[in-house]
Amino acid sequence: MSRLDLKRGTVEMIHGSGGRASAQLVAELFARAFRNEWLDQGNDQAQFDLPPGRVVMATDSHVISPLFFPGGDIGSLAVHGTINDVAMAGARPCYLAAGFVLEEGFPLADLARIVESMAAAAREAGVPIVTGDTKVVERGKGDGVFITTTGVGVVPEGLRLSGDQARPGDRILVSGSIGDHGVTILSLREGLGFEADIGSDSQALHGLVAAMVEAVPQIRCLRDPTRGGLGNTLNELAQQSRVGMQLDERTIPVREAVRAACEFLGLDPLYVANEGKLIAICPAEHAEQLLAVMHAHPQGREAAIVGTVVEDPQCFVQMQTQFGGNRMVDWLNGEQLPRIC
Amino acid sequence: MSRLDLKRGTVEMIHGSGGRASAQLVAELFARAFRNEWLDQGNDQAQFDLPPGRVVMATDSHVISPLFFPGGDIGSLAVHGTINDVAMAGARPCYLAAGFVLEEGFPLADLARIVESMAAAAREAGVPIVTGDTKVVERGKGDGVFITTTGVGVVPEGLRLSGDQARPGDRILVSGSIGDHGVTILSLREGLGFEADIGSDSQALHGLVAAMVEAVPQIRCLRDPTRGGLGNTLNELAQQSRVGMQLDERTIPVREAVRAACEFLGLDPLYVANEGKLIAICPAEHAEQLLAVMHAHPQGREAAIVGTVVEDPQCFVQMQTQFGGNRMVDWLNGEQLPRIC
Amino acid sequence: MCLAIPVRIEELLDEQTAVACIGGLRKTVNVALLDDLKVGDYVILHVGFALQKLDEAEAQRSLALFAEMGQLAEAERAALGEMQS
Amino acid sequence: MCLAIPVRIEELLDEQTAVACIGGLRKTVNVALLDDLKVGDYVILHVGFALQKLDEAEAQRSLALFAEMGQLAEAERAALGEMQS
Amino acid sequence: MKYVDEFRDGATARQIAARIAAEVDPGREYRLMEFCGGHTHAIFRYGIPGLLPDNVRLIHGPGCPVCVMPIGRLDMAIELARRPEVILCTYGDMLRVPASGRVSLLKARAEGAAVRMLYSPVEALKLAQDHPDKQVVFFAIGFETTTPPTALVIEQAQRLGLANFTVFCNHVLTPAAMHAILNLPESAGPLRLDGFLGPAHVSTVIGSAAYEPFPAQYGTPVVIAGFEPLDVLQAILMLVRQLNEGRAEVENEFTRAVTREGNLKAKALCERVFETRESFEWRGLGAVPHSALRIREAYAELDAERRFALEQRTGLENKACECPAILRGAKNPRDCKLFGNPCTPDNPLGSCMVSSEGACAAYYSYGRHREAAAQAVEVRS
Amino acid sequence: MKYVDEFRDGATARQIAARIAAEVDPGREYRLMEFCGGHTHAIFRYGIPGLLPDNVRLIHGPGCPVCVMPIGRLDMAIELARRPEVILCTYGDMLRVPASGRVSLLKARAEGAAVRMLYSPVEALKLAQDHPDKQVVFFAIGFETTTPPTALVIEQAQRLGLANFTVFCNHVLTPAAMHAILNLPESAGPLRLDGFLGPAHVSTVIGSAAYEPFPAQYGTPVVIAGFEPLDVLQAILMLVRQLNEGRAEVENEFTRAVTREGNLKAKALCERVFETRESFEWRGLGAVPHSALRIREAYAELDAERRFALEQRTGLENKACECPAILRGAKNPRDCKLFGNPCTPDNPLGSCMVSSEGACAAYYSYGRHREAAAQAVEVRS
Ligand code: SF4
Ligand code: SF4
Ligand SMILES: [Mg+2]
Ligand SMILES: [Mg+2]
Ligand SMILES: [Mg+2]
Ligand SMILES: [Mg+2]
Ligand SMILES: [Mg+2]
Ligand SMILES: [Mg+2]
Ligand SMILES: [Mg+2]
Ligand SMILES: [Mg+2]
Ligand SMILES: [Mg+2]
Ligand SMILES: [Mg+2]
Repeated sequence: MSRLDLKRGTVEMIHGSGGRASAQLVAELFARAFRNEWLDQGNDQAQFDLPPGRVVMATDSHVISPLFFPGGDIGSLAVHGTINDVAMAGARPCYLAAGFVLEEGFPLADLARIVESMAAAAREAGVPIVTGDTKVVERGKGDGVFITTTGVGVVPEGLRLSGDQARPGDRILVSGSIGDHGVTILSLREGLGFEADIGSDSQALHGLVAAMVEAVPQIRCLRDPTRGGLGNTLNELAQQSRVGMQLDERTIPVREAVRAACEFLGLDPLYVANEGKLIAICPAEHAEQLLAVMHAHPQGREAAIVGTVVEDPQCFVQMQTQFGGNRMVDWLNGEQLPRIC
Repeated sequence: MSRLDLKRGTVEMIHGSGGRASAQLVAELFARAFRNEWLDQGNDQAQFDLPPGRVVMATDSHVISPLFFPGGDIGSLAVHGTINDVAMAGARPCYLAAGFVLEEGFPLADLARIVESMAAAAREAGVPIVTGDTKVVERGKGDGVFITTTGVGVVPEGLRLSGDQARPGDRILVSGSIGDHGVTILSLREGLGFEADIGSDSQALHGLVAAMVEAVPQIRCLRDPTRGGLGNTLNELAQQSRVGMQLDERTIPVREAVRAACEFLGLDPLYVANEGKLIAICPAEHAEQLLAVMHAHPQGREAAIVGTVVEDPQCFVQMQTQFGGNRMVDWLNGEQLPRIC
Repeated sequence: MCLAIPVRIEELLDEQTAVACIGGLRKTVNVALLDDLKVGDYVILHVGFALQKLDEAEAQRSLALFAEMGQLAEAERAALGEMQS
Repeated sequence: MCLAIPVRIEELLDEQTAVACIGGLRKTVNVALLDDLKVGDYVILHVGFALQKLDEAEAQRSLALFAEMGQLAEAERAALGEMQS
Repeated sequence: MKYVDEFRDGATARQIAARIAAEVDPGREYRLMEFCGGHTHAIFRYGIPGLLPDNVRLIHGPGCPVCVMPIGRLDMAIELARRPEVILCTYGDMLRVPASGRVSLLKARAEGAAVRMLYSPVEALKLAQDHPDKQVVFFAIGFETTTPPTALVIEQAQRLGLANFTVFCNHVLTPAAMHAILNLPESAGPLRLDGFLGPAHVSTVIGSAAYEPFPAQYGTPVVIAGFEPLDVLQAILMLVRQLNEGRAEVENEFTRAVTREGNLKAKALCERVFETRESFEWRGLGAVPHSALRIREAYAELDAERRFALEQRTGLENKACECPAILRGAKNPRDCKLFGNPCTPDNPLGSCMVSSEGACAAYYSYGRHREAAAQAVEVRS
Repeated sequence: MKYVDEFRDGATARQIAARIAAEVDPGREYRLMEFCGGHTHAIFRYGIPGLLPDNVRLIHGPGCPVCVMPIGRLDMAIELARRPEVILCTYGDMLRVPASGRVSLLKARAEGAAVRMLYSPVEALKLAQDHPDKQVVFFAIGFETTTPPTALVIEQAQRLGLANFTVFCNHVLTPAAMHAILNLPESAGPLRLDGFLGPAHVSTVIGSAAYEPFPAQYGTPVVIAGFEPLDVLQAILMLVRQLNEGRAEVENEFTRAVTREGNLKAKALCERVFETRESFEWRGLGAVPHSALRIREAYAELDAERRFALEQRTGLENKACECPAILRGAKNPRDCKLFGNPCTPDNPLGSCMVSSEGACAAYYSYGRHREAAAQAVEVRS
């Protein structure tokens, strides 16, 4: 049969039928881009050996509009996001699985671009995509492409990171500036359309994590402040550990463009999504050492200690403002919608 | 905040915001239904120990309409489907991850029903859902709910099942009647609307697989003939192993209602989907023993030897018809659409 | 080809519609193109419409004819066998 | 509240539109409500519209006033300190 | 399944086959055209050629409404579907057929056109009632079997006063096409046709009398055959006997469902709703006089061609496609150099590859292994 | 950010605060209403109450267009959105506000209504152009700041001859509401209000002259203040000084953007397009005469109320909700027994909880920890 028309072709229902056209899509697009011994086997599952240690599994479904943005696309995001969720256990991510839900009519050229980008992200991270699945839904029952990735990894001996481990006195660190991803996506929203000299921070953080846990195995927990941003993620951690938190606004790295965008849209950078940053909580006595390790890593150059875990039965996250007042950093309430008042 | 209204409420964008409403949805619906130590930890990943052995990972995105059908729903299907893909490596499935893409406006009551059904299926199979993710897309950009499940499992020592292991002379077995699932779904199609005394065969097959590989570790490969049905799946296996196959139509179990539905819709039962059946290929000398083991298991009572692997550089699957002729069982060409001529 | 299949009328719902049955399958069909249908009749079903009644006596006649042909063939084979032996 | 922010006019595109800049962000804004704008002007931006020019001299005056207040406070504190000591 | 399974018995088949073998005259060929795709399907699905003597040759006729639909008419349907106000609905068979520029209704749907698949035309009425703000067009295709349901639905729409429902009528007539085949000019290539297997289900409606002109005018015998494999074999035997005995008659093997007059009620209904077109283009046969139906003036408001002032289009056929010759019985699919590569059921270049009833698709799906086996023998020998 | 960051300096704030502390008369209370949600926001976000002496009390006024939108008008908008032919578009602020039956525009959208969020009203025009088969309705809300853009868009739509675009106008007038607050009947509860912090951005359009009636008629001083925290503190100091000196004047702290006459061009435009309504319902204030705008006859074809013959609705307020008293400055959010449970920003029962500028929402998001701290102290003591 003639090859897929990756220039002008579109996804058709037939590509999800499980028949020859499905096999062709897998062979000419996915398997070619992801190429590895496991996919080449052509089975409905991958088999591999894992190094010894506790196993970690994480999954995320990725839905994003637009699909392409400065700094990445849904494909690289799907790879980074799941690698990061695995890495946040202190683990080394080893293998990825990917499930695609494609909308009828989606341009194959866009799909190819996304798949190439996933392949590049996986290659760069050293985490192969070893199994996958593709479904096609009728036009109007999807949104171009949704990608669910699942990762497995292994935790080095002796680590037990978890969101419930924060203790009063611990210091709170972030690995870099916040809000870049969310503001980049907003800048592309039709009607909002602003240009900013920033892109998504989407990146795989397992290299940084490996350096951190090796140097400071005492780290209590790591988490990537994605949806809901720094503010909401800290509330999650505070709740899980039954502690409060006190932040210092002056220490939280926020790019000028992110601040400006938030000002004119009525948003709070604390709640804007990140896709390549992490929060670390560690005992106070190791905080400076951890900060130094992070600063020494390319992905942690702008890392900062931004606050302290405190005792608080109400699990409030509070923040000393730049201005000098103290404010509540509550759970995100609803979606952050651009506002006029 | 007030509890989710699981009777009259609907999924809203806010449930995907990552904020308090997202946390509530997870707490009051998913975590409550799936309840297990890993989910209770509330991390973005699950950590667990695996028994020794080669690890297997499989993923499937589930999109189906209607969401509920006799014999199951998208929830139980999503559990069974991935357990089966893991099991087809001869593996014991250990843990599941689940990613949900929900459409704005989807009734929470339906979601709860699906989640309960997943929980029941996972419980019954003994394979906990240990991590997950939920996204919400705007109305008209999804189709109620899509569920991507990923499973990990472990292969017992000494097994190496793969679709490329079939050898001329091997026998081909199926575990039971074919086409039940696909015909059940078709029977619910608006306009087609027929009643049939059948339901989907959706079920988890790892118990049957465990019995099979224990008794006959020489099994070459297993595969579940889902999308594309028996006909297409055998073509996949023939292609992978570079062999031909010769089937005997008289031995292939097809329920009367499935045959009848296929007759009047112009479909071929060989290409109709199954969700609780498997194909096994094993050396001829073990075929009868394997069949006996299958017959002794509740999920293999109707198992049958349906054909033989033959040498064929063209990898054709052929079938001796009930009528006495020989026909080609080709790859599925396009979707099977109900026809009038 | 025009895909059609013989189905048995199980229940007459009204002038236009009936419930038909085949191989354990039940389906509401349109019978407006046929007169004097009764329960138990077999009809040829196409795109949800009953097009023609199936004449059961004729069907039996055809089958009998085929069987006869079989006997004829047997007999001939037998005769041929005798000749060759 | 009416969310608005001072932005700098970078480029006048036509009667209606200009490119404005703030904190490294560039955005096309509607300037039809203001006359005699020039590049470098600061304007108050609301729902994509420039509502009013920002008077930079007045802004400096306000800031100077605040600073003065600071000095005054300092002075008072110092005086208070003297009295108490 | 009663009245199905009994007619698929392999042992009986071998016995009828033995009779055919016994009765054929080894000194002549029997070139028999199964007009209808239903027979083509049965022939391949059950492996009937393997049961026949070499001198009984089956020629696959144009009896698939999808295969003979001219590209221009399909282009018109796609154009309709692309109108924002239109929902076009039709049978699943039609959806994958490539029209001009290789666009199919499925492709048009993927690009945003509203296209729905029907199992029964009554669904089209429901669709119109459910979408009062849309124009629902039923793209009606098919032979005389499928025509009466369309007629019923048109009458019902008129009775309901549905203002947003129309039918794009493409119903075609079997006997006219059979005439066309027999009247092909010599220039169209050799046509040697000794007899017809007459359609099964078309005949339940039109009756066996409709075929009486063929023996009379051309001396060509017709045996109406059911679609089950025993029916086909038996009808072949009946044709062999007519030819051996020098007879040319209309005989009816499918007596359990076909009468001489057919379904009078259905015929009267079609007569009320439709009239014969002067001429209609058949893919592979060209313009065939009086070979298709159009909606009568009395139902004009339900006629999509009138409502949307559709202009007749002429689509470009793939030059290398041998469908015309295959439909005439002059060539075999393997004679086409596109067959199998690049023309496959996944990527049909000509219409015979589209429906699984199409001669090329049936050949591809059921016959490829026979070709392969034959080639293997050639290589070995 | 220039002209932003300089006005947020903490050290300077403490110095202005020190001046306020130095100048207040410990023998009296200073009850100051920030009319505008922008001030409320700044007050909580920057922790201004902590910088003020106890006898300077800030009262949160009704200056949030979302908070004062009567349920009935929102019901009308939702009803519009639910019409199959309508796409309703509005600012993000409005989407989560619960109307009758706790239905919000977001809920209506989840149920299938076409609702779009805008950042700027020019998007509404584009939407209308992109959907010629739909009726695009811009649900216009806001004070005098937001009104001129709406007026511009209406004029532009008329110029473009857009037949499928209308505006559902709900623009309200600040000075009218201030009058209403000062004119509240005694029965509405105690109102002690010593001065107003006048709106920042509203005043850039209407100018400071618009507030001159307040000192003149009621002896109530007004200081127009920017929305940055230093502006707020400075304006408070200016009010304290007026009160100490027994003056009642309009003063302008926000001189960098507010003039006495405001934006004449914008005012003229609004005058062309809009006229004052006889009366308009404000949530919390009741019917306020001459407090809102309607589209003039000359632009009637762009008026959604006319196009869709909308009937005025009256929505039911939650009986236990204290928003009316809070908007009057008579009560504090913590006086409401629904505050925090079940009424939260995730599940707002009254409109003050909806926008983060709403008094209850600001209190909830920024003030809860202060309450908690206060309670903890109470428990311990
Ligand atoms: S193989 Fe394809 S191109 Fe060739 S005759 Fe058949 S349909 Fe036409
Ligand atoms: S807390 Fe809620 S119910 Fe109470 S006054 Fe505020 S908005 Fe109204
Ligand atoms: Mg995750
Ligand atoms: Mg994640
Ligand atoms: Mg995470
Ligand atoms: Mg799969
Ligand atoms: Mg899979
Ligand atoms: Mg599977
Ligand atoms: Mg499988
Ligand atoms: Mg997640
Ligand atoms: Mg259309
Ligand atoms: Mg609507």
